Amino acid sequence: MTRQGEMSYPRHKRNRWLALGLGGLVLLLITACSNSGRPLTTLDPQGPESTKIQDLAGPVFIVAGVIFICVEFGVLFIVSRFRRRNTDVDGVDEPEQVHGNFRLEIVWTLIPTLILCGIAVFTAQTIFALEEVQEDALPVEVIGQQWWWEFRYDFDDDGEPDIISANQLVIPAGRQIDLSIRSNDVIHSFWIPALNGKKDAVPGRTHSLLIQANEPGVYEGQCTEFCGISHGYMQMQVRAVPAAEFEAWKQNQLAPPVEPTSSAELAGYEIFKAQCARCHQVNGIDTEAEGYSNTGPTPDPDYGADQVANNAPNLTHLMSRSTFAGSMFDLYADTGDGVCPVVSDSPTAEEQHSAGCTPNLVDLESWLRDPPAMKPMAPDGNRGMPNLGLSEEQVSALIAYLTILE
Amino acid sequence: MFTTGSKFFYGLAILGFIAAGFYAVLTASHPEGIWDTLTGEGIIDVLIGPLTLGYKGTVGDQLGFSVLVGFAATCASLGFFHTAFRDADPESVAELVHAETVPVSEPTGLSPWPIVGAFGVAVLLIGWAASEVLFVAGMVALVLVGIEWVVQAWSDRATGDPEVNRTIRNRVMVPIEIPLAIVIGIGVVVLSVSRVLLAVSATAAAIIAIVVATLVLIVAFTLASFPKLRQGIIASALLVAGVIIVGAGIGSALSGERDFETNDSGQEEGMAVVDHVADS
Amino acid sequence: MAVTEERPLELEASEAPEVVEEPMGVFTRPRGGRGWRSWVTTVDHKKIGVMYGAVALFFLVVGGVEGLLIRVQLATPSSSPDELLMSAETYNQMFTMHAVTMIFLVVMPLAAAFANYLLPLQIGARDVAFPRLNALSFWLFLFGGLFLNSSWLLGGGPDGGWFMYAPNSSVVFSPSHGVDFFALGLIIAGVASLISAINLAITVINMRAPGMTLMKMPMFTWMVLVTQLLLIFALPVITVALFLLMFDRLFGANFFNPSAGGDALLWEHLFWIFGHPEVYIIVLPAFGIVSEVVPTFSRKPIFGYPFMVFSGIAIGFMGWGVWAHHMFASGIGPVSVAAFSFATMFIAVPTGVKILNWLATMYGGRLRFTTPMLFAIGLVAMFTIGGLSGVTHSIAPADTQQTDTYYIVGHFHYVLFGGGVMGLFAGLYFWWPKVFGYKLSEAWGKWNFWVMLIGFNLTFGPMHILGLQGMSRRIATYSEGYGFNFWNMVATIGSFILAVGVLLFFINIWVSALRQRRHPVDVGPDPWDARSLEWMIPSPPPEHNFDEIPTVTELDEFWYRKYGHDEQGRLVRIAKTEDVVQKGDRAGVHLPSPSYWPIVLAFGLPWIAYGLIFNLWFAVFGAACVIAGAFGWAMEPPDDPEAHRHPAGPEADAPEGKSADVEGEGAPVG
Amino acid sequence: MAEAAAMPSVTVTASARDAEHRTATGLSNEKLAMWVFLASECLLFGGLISTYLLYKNRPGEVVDLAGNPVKVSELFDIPFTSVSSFVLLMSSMTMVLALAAIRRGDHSRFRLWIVSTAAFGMLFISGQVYEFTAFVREGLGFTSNVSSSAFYTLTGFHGAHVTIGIIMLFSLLALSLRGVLPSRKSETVEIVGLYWHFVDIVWIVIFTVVYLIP
Ligand code: HEA
Ligand code: HEA
Ligand code: HEC
Ligand code: CUA
Ligand SMILES: [Cu+2]
Repeated sequence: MTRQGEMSYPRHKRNRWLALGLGGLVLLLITACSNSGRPLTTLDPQGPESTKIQDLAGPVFIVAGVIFICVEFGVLFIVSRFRRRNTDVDGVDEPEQVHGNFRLEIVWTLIPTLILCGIAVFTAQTIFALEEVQEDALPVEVIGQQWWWEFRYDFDDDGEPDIISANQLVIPAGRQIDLSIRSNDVIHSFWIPALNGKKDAVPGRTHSLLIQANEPGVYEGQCTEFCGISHGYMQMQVRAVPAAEFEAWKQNQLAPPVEPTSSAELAGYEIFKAQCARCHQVNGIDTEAEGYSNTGPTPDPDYGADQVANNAPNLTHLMSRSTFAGSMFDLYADTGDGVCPVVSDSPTAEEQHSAGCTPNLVDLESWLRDPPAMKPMAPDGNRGMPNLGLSEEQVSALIAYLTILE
Repeated sequence: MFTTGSKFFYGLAILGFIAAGFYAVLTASHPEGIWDTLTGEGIIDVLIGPLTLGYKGTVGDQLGFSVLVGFAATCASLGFFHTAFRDADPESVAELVHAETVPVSEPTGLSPWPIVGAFGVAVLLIGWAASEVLFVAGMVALVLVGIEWVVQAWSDRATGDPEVNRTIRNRVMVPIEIPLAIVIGIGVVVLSVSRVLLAVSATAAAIIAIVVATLVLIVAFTLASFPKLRQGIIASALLVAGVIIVGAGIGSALSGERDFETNDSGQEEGMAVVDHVADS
Repeated sequence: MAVTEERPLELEASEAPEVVEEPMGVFTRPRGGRGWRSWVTTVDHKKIGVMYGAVALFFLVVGGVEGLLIRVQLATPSSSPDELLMSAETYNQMFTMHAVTMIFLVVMPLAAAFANYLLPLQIGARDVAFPRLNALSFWLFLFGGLFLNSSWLLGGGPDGGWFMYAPNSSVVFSPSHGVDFFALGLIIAGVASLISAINLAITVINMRAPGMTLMKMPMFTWMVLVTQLLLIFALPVITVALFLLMFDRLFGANFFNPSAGGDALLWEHLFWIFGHPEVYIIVLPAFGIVSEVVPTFSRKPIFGYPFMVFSGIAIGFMGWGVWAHHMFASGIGPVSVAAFSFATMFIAVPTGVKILNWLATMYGGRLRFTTPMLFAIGLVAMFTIGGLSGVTHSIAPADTQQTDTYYIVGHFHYVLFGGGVMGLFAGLYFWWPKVFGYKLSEAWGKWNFWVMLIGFNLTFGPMHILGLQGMSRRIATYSEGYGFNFWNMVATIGSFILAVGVLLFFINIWVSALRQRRHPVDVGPDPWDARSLEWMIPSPPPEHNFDEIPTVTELDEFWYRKYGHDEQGRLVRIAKTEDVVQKGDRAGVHLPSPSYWPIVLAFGLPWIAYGLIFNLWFAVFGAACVIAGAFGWAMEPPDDPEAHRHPAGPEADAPEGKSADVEGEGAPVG
Repeated sequence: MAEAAAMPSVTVTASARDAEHRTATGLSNEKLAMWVFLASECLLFGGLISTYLLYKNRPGEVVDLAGNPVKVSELFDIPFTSVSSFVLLMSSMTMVLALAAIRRGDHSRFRLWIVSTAAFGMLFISGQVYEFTAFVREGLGFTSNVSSSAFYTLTGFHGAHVTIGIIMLFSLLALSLRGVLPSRKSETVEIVGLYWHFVDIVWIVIFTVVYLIP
């Protein structure tokens, strides 16, 4: 319609602007699409499994892209070539009436079929390749709960977990990990994009997923099956460390918890046993024996017996992790002089100390004051941590105790 | 001035309001006992409730109160309509059609409702003493009778023409009666037979089912092949069969079920379930 | 009881005495008339179609505003829950209701609007097979939709996502009544769809004009037929699932409670066995519309009609074997994964045939870029994008990276909006003059299209990138550090452009209606020089549709009454449109009579549902409505015997003159 | 397709009325609709039966006196259910007789057979209520465990279908008594018959799958 208008504008000038605009756009796209600063990206595989997926998906994207370009340019071509000109006279300049072309249609039925057959072969290979478990794979149990993840290591194969940890899965780099994924309440999905695709944690079932990190580092993840109010806040991390460091970590975890010594710590310990131990476990505390009401789970709860997640993260070595509450908050604070490493570098506790880092008291304290304000939860429905109405003294005593649990 | 029809309805309306008032007062919570409330301070509160239709003050069971008030209001408005339009008043009809003579209004025919109503009362009383089920059945019967009677009474006086009156009644009631009759019929038969089956041993239940089925078949085939049987015979045979089924049902229900290897878990929910099924 | 009557059981065959079929009910039969009453009691497929359309457009705004709220929430990251526009709870209800509204209350009924209005016209029938059932479907749908949305006011909407995975949908994890509303509302809407599907399928199968064989049916009719068959087989499955869910929630069963032996995957299977066919139920009518629009404005017959038909059937058929592609990550085992992965890929083949055949139809044509044509081309271009991303999901290993991310959200909005909604908009512009007698403004229409196209791509295009960068769906917010900020902002801006696009459509209606009122223009029966039978009758069509049912000898019958070919296969006009079309002035055609009962019956169901949720007394009231409705319905003859005693015109029908297409919805069956 | 140009004349006055009476398949709309509806019902029962099959061996927390978990399939009284299955099958026969009678115009026999069919139906439902009650008395309620829930849901849905069928039969009876069911409308009976036979056949499947296959 606006042909006139277009002509009145000098063509070359228009082209220059167009080129500039397009160039800018492309630049923008490239920066806005790059992987750096995007810890969850699927396009930057860091382990053999995710690389297998990428090697399959990449070519498929290219095939799809080619078909896309063909079809869209086909549309553009046809639309510009066969438009009815204003000079066309109705009833005279009418198109030839073609009803179809059997051969042509067979061709464009067959070509996609063949393309897809090719893709199918590689797809099948990859599906089964992703199931291959290596001899030395380290088994870890993963249990999804509303709205955090629990990890259990059983080193001596006695069926009893030796280490129970939460939210941050520590693995040796370069070794395959054989995850058995379960759920304690609703369906969740375990996903570390850099290491492998997702696998749902379905209550009543156990699913396996293999992950392996080529290099030490921290790989972020997100629960991806909708699981209720805090689904969006249900994150997790995999921290891959060199084998030796893993061994050290393991020894630390196997060790009993640090004993409270100072009076503040002891006070916190008492409050902990009275208020927190009915849900949280610190190894060695036997609430029942000590006469505290244990309405929460027993130390190794029988998962699945009760739908309601009244389980809570094991806090025995809380401070050996670097985040808490579904990896939402940092456990260590940046002291302001900028030396303290940020979370994504996720150092160990010792590193934190040597870097002069202190516990992130701001977030920890407000967590104890009112957890549902920090993370949407439904404690009335027994899902999530309730506001226990702690007094300020209690909070600081508890903090004193919690922060020694390294 | 007041036509017969409207008087009837006004009467019902007043009764309804009174009943509602009583109901409201009686079902209200009386921590010190009802007598103390009525003689003491609380009386005002308790009386204001029903008088203001629950706007202020106390009303006990809201639902029942509203139902009763609704009933009364309906009757009152029906009465009002009758007065206003002076339906069925022979004189006014005559006036309307400019007839010379006032038509003699025919006496209404025999109504089954008093008898059925009496039966309902009897069942209710027996039920009160003996079993909850019968009590409820009696209540239901009485409610049904009430409705039918009211509609009958109204339609008998709706216009001067009995033929039209009957059509009117059918218009209103048949859409309710037929489905209800079918459903109740199915329910009664199903309940009766299943009670009988429950009362006997498992093998006997199977045998009874076979026998009943065969009987139905035999009877049907006999009827089909001897078409000249007298109508009366068939009718009475059916009646007897019906009475036997229902009677046997009630009998077995009262005599209880055979022993089951009961254990307690799940029993409570289970009962409710069966009731649902029976209703469906 | 039965045999007690005069002269029982005589052997000689005898007819029962005929008595006059007098209607029995409290209401006297409604008679046509004007005003709102004529709409409430109507059984005319055209009026019902218009009502479907109006309600669907209303819900489009509702669902759209919900979508916009989602976008506003996600425009920027947040670092703490209380910075948000909506709390996580509200957000979850929002996207659940957004999806449910869009799918069940917008796209499906809009397709039903077209199907209702056009099927009888396209096949040369007076009405659908069961006009009263048709009315019932509409009212059930309306009341079901209102019931669902009433959950907002009664304690919050459903919050489990539109596929409502168990056990998150159980009472323990979703204690509000939202999920009950979901289950019961969808059962009601499902009953509506099932009835209408049977009705429309029978209409197509049984009521075609003489000579219209299956392979001479218009493409739209064909695609609607396939859709209805899909519905007929898909709806019972979701009904079972919803009943089980309801039993779990309301009566304490444990079908989906893993700790009591239930199986969470059962729900997934049942839902997706329905859910996947459902997506083709959404898109096939749109495909049908495009297959009508493209030939009309290319002035060429559809390329490869048989291929188009069979690819539609193939899509419908294959759609049954691929449901588990929604469950690639749910742990169904590598063999199943592989099998479903392959099955899914090959759906691209028949769909590709459709896309390429549309292109081939346009190829060599004389394209007129009217608004409907623009939307149709828009569908071809946009659906392809969605389809191709669909193929990338079908590669199971790749899907484990993509599933439940915004990449999926991108995919399905491209197919749902770029396929479904674009096609339906093409249909709205195309058939508007037929339905209302005036065209929508082309100028506004073009604005509508372009703004919508740009907004659409800006909204949903970036979602592909976001998804691949790892943004999960159904998250109420995301944190700064993930690098999602830029594209989310773009998408949000895009969504508002899109909303303006949709708004332009409503403005267009307003402007065009006003213009028509001020300066009435008669568009005539055939404003687009189109091809199928509906264009042969006046716009808007008279109540009886056709003066005479045409006899069909060709696919595109109407076109070939206007045009022939010369020796070179070029188009030549052989008759003037005015000579071919019907006048619409025949009087005294006996039509199905309006009825109160459908609305009475439909009104009862939501009350039963409220009863199950809140207080059984509601259910008693509802059941009374249903029983009264059903009984009155059964007792009321489908035709009003009184109707033709009214001044009808010279040609008052003979008593036997009930038209076959409306006779006896067998009383006890209905 | 050039011959398309030879278009027929627009009006076919004489045949128009006939055209309105015929259907493209020759089957009436109602009958076809019932067939299509039944096809859809197949999937409904298919879904329910699959659910039952999935759950039938999953005992929940219900235990018998010896403390073993109870499954619904352990309570089946197969002889009794065989009898009631047989009763339901018989009703199909009487339904056929009813249809034949009304086709002949023999209204009295029609009513007789309709009543018999309904009686068999009610006998079957009684049997089902009996069975349900017996199970509940044994301690197996609707919510006791998933196998019982699945069982009650499946057979309950079937029972509801039979009950609706009985209501339809009685409606036919009512119509016949009011004299508005002449034999030229026997198709209505045929359609109800279709439904009834379908419900029977479904029961055969349920009986085999649920009761007979261990
Ligand atoms: C209108 C609705 C519609 C349509 C038509 C489609 C069409 C397709 N869909 Fe989509 N889909 C949805 C609606 C739809 N989908 C919805 C709503 C969801 C999400 C549900 C939820 O989770 O909430 C979904 C999710 C979804 C998934 C699950 C993703 C996940 O959650 O992990 C998958 C996986 O395979 C998939 C695949 C496909 C495929 C292969 C097609 C094919 O039919 C597409 C075929 C078309 C083409 C391929 C383009 C044209 C073809 C050519 C030009 C020929 C040449 C092509 C090739 C050789 C490749 N879809
Ligand atoms: C046909 C189906 C359909 C359609 C048309 C749309 C349309 C839109 N959808 Fe969505 N959507 C779904 C089906 C659909 N959607 C489904 C199935 C899901 C999955 C849900 C789940 O996970 O369970 C989903 C989920 C979904 C999400 C993901 C939520 C999440 O996972 O957290 C988002 C986010 O951006 C979104 C956005 C939008 C937007 C912006 C539009 C826009 O197109 C809306 C455009 C706006 C309008 C149409 C309104 C315009 C009108 C006005 C404002 C004018 C008002 C004034 C008057 C006229 C009076 N949708
Ligand atoms: C009713 C159960 C319950 C009680 C009591 C309870 N918590 Fe929690 N707590 C939880 C749950 C559930 C979580 C996990 C929340 C999430 O991340 O979604 C949690 C998380 C935590 C975390 C973060 C752990 C991590 O690694 O992510 C800390 C620290 C914590 N609680 C401390 C306490 C203290 C201290 C008390 C006592 C004053 C306490 N909790 C009492 C249930 C409880
Ligand atoms: Cu856990 Cu989402
Ligand atoms: Cu799908």
